[in-house]
Amino acid sequence: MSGGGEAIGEEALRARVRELLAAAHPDEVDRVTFRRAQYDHGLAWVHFPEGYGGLGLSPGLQAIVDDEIARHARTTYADLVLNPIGIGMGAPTVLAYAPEAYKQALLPRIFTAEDVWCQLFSEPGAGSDVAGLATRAVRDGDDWIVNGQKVWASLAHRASWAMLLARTDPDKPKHDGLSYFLLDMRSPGVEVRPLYQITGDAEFNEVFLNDVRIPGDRILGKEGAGWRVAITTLMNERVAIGGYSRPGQGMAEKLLRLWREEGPSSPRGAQGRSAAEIAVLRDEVVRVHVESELLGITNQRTKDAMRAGTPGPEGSVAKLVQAELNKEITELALSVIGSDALVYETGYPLERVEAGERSLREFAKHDFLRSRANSIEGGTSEVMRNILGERMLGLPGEPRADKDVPWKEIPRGRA
Amino acid sequence: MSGGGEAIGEEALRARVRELLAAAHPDEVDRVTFRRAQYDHGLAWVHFPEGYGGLGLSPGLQAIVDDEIARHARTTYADLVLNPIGIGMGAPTVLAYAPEAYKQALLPRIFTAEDVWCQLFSEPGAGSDVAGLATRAVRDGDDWIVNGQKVWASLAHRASWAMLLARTDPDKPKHDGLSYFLLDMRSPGVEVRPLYQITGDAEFNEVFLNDVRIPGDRILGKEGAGWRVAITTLMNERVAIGGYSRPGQGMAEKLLRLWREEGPSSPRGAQGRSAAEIAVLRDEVVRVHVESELLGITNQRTKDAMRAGTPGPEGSVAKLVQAELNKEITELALSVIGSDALVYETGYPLERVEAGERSLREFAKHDFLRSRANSIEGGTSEVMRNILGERMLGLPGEPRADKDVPWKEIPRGRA
Amino acid sequence: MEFTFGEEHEALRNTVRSFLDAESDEAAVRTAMASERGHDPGLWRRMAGEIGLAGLVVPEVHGGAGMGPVEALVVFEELGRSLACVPALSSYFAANVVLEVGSEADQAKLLPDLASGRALLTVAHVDAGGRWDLGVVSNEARREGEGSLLDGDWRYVLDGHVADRILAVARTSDGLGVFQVEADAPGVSRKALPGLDLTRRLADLRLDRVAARRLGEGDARAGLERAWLRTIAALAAEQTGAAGRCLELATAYAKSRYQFGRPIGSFQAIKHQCADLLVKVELMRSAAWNAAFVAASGEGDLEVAVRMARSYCAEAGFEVAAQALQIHGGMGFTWEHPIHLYLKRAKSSELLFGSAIQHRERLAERLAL
Amino acid sequence: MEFTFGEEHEALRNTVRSFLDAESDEAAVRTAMASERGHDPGLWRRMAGEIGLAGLVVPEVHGGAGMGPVEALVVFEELGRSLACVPALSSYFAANVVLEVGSEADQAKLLPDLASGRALLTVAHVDAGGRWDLGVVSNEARREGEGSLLDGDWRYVLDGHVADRILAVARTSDGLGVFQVEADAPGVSRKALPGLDLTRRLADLRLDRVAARRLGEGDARAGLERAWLRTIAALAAEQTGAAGRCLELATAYAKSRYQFGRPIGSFQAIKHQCADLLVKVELMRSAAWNAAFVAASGEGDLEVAVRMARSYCAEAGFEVAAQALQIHGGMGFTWEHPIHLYLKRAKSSELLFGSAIQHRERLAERLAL
Repeated sequence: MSGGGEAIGEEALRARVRELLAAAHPDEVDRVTFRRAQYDHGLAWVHFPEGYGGLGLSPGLQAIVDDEIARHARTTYADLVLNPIGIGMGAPTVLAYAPEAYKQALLPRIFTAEDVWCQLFSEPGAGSDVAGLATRAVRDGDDWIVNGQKVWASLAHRASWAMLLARTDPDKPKHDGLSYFLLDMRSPGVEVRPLYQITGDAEFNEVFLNDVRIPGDRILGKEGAGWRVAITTLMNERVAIGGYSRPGQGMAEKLLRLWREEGPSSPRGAQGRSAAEIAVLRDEVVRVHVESELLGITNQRTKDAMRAGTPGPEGSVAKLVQAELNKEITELALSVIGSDALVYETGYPLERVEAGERSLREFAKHDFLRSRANSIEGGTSEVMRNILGERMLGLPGEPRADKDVPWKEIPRGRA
Repeated sequence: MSGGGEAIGEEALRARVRELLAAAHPDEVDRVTFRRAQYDHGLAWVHFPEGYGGLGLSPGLQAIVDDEIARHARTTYADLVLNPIGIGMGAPTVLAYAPEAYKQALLPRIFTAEDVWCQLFSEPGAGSDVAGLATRAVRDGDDWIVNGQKVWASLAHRASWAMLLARTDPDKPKHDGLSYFLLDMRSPGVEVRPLYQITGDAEFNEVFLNDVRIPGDRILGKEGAGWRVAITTLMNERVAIGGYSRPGQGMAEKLLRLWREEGPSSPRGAQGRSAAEIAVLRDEVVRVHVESELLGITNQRTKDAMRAGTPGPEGSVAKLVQAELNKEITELALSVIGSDALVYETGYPLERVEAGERSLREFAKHDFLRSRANSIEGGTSEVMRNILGERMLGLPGEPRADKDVPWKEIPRGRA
Repeated sequence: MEFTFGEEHEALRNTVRSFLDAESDEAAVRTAMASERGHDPGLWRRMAGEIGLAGLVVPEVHGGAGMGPVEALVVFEELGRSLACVPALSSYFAANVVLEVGSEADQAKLLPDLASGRALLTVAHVDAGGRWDLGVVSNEARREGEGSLLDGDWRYVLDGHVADRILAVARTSDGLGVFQVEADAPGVSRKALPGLDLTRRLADLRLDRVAARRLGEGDARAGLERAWLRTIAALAAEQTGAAGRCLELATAYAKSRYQFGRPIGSFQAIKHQCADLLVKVELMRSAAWNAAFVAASGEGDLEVAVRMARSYCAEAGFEVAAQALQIHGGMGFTWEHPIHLYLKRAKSSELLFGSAIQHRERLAERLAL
Repeated sequence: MEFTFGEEHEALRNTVRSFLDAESDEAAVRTAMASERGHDPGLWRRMAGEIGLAGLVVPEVHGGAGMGPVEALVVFEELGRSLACVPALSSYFAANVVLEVGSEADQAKLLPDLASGRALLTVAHVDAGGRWDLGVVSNEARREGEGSLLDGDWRYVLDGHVADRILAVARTSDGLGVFQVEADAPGVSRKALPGLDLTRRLADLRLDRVAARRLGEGDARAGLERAWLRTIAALAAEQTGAAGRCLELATAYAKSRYQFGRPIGSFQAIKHQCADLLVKVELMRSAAWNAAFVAASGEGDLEVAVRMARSYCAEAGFEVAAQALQIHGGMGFTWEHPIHLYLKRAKSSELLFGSAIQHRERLAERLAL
């Protein structure tokens, strides 16, 4: 069915999964043992080459592996949650660019989540303009000495390794002076601080790098070619994000449940609202539900088109719509809750805590705040509209102030 | 009460109006006779100097003149309708820049509307970017020969005179190569064609200029200084527009009348609509009504602030809000009308006709189409947002591709 | 729902587009819309004969193309794109009604003429109250001997001023009935309505003791609903095609129009408007596809799929046209530029078949909200 | 309505702003909002004593500043701008209720403490149903000898967790009554609510056979309505001040934040967002001014003016804060940046005193729509 010329077919692959399960069964062995065996059987990333956790198959076949494991085991080690950045983005980057010794050392430990990974690209002064970053890496003999500050680093507080983008030549235009490093997060001079968000949670971290020493063989790609390596990482970020389940529909579904269970026709949600008020709110609820459904269908169309080999603009549309819709949905959820949305039961912890059990109302209120970032993280809505306008519709770019000039001469204001 | 040091007070001014009325009374003499007498009494534009239709008073006192005439006469010659561009914009420009002989010849005939005036600034290739215009004026002895095309010229089909902006030096940066001319519209080579709009009406004209000869003394300001003269004209346009009554509130009021008289609770407007549907529509109707009222209050605040000498950003806000609100109001009016908005009783005449009597419904439908231009004419909403952002909030301008380069080298695409 | 188009769909799209590009360009549209009928009957007969558009869903045995809702999706997207002035929507509605409500004999009698383009057939169901809702039908049919007599007003009949036959919906003692009325029968009067949209005409119909033949047997409500929903699905496809064309026009203008020494599309104000139009067109497309595929598959909830498409496409279709006009600036406000034709079609398509609010209310009921 | 501010208003604004800049900067706000009370009682007493904010509208004879709605407009705009954590809105509401409903004796008894900041007074009227509407009061007062007994739940009481006295609204045999309840009386229990907005706290109040003294005589409905409307007018002013501050923050950030070698405010995407915020703030200001001047003049329709202000400021106030956050990008999503404090205040101000939809419905009734 699939387009690639596979070395082995689906049935052979399923058979290989059963071999793995015979050797190490998740219901019987611990996570690391099982995942290491999965790696050794080439079933970690089936599209990776043999000897690196893969079998050289097409990436779509990974689903067969997961399916076959799920058929025969109660335990599924959901390691994408433990180490999403390592598994989704670190591994392909290591595979493509790291020296052989590092591939062998790092890839299995990524897959077992013995090593958690994080990404150190964004900086306080480099948000939408990632390539404008200022963290400096200076040669010192064979090593590099790094100084700078990174932000929005999820999992940095748990990470053993980071993908670090730093500037090695400020005299070159901004994309050309960057290099890409593997950073051991346990190195002296690495300081990780939680970055508290408006929710009071800390999903992210700030990472301060003070005279951090990185051995010279931990540069990926050539010196000054870091942007190209970063693109590999970022493209895998999109794939990883694209693989998530439908969060927006999740939000709209929560809104419908909220309406049905605690909305104006429930005792708790009635609040003396008039029929007219309810009608106005309900019209809005249906409107965002419809848009959410249409977004789901658009995502479906994207998948169909990718399978048919004719990808269209639908994929890039999704990020923008989702972000804006999530904000609308959660605002509406507060309106449905009504006066009681004044009360924020979960409070603002300002410490690293895992979310506990939450009621539908509590979810809605938390999501209301959390969704504010949806139109910022992973590309602001403004950047998404630029991409849609320029890459999808072919509209011309803006005059650029930062092209073909040395990075150090680009105006930076007081960031 | 007023701030200026007036030569004469309000009572003296009223007395002078009564002198005028004794000399020529509008209920007894024809328009030209009366208005000529008004001009000769210095009561045409009281802020103009004596001998030019004025008395050197503050402009606010013109209202006293109008009021005193209205107290004593049934007939009011509403010449601002006959010759709005001449009276509102032409006269101040002539006063400021024309040679003495032209002032004496033109100003009285503007005020009597014996000469209707039009403005020839906009071109097919120069809309938001008026100063980018391409109409060429080339010296020929003492005269100028003009070639080009102008658009959006109201009243050009009735006009004797035009304010014409043309390019006299394409080698200069765009603002520096313009000159400003008085054009006799009866000159050979001037061709006026109606410009039909999406309403089927022709409020505006296209004007084609083919080897039109203009005597050299009809240049206003210096050669190459036309942009400064044009700014005088345009500033008076804003004052003139600011003087109009509240059109948006008019629209919102029409919407409320439409709702009450022909809306869902009327036999004609019921259309089997459900209570919920009506509630949703009504909420929207009230919402735009509120915004319209707030716009009116904002305009009021602007006037108060101007009187108090502290003009704020409110004036520029009005144009933007009004334009966007008019579109919303009229869209909503069609929703209130419902199915019957499918029917367009007035049709699309595609000839120059004056609007006849129209029902509230017919008005709403016509306004629905007409309001589409509100966010384009007199400065697009995009330009208004630039003005608000840059001039009111002090945000920096964009990188410019058309500054300090010869006009002829500015990219123009295939306009 | 999986959206799979085959090569035959691409071929169909190409055929229709080539035909319309050649035969119904802007000049042709303007000529047709300025004519009294509002369309070019010769063009419609050619579309019927050469590419089978009139009888798109009419079975081959009755002279049609024997296609279904997915093919209709393709065709109506193209019709919307070109704004072709042809009685396509009325014919599609009528064909679906005959198929859903008519007996074999009714189908054999009515469909061949419809498919060949020899006789225009349209459906009249909106009563004097002006509500687009099959639940609101006040006109009644009276039995008279073997046949029926119809009296009353039917409003906003698509192409009602030129139709040769009208399928009038009326209440009967056993539910809704569909009645065949010959346009030239005694007692039939009709009034062409001056339209906001000149490219698709409507008429009011008055019947004064008109003898009419009933189609099929028993309550036609369910069949009518299905035909109605399918027609709305086709309209959503048409709206999508029109909106897509508005986006194309706006984008092309934004690239070629220079102000301040730059294409206006390089300004974020315009670029982001275009991006927002793209988003709307994509969601419209999703809505229209979903409605068509649900209709074609017979699986899923047709009413939900269609009302979702209707409520979104009605509003977004107009918003896209209106914003595309804005991007065109003053040019977009002139009669000579085609964008206003799309604006008027979009508004009229929004008003036909009931408001978005109305459809959302019914959706809320289906969703138990 | 003419909007004329005198020099005394400018002086008042300068006084309040200077005081708040010095005494309630962002650090002070953060300290106060992290405290259990949610405000700094010392600061409030100083604001009461030094600049007379607590007794703003309390007549001078009762120790107040003897000002009116226009002065309140100025003060609340500044309070909104600074997000000062003080019981200003609750005190203003209470003062207006005492003035409208209380007898001379009631005023003499309650207002001096309020004006001096010695005792916090607040109003409780939302019943267990959660509706912000004086037409919906289900709690009843029972006569017991000379006094009354109160039972029931009152929700979302502004500063109810720290108030020294509460004016509880309840139904009586002759209309609405306002009852003075001492916070430390037997049978009073109150629960501080964890707030979405940490800068203005609410509490739920439960009264269990609490002896209470009624203010004034007869049905208090009309007086309560006036006090309620004036309080909403003050809230609109506060929302305007907060929105204006959001615009300032966003504009300043857009000027100083560089990306791609340019201040982000030079990009139209951001510039036009700022322009749209400016428009909203200006319309909010118009709404708030109008409500205040109508309240002050006693002319015009107070209910219409206030409901207009309420419905617009509720929604626009939140939209401005939300968009200002977006302009700040990732920085705006951090706890350390103040914009989220404005976002939460804006949403909570939108939820207090009834939704915009609710107020528009009442406006529709007044406008005979």
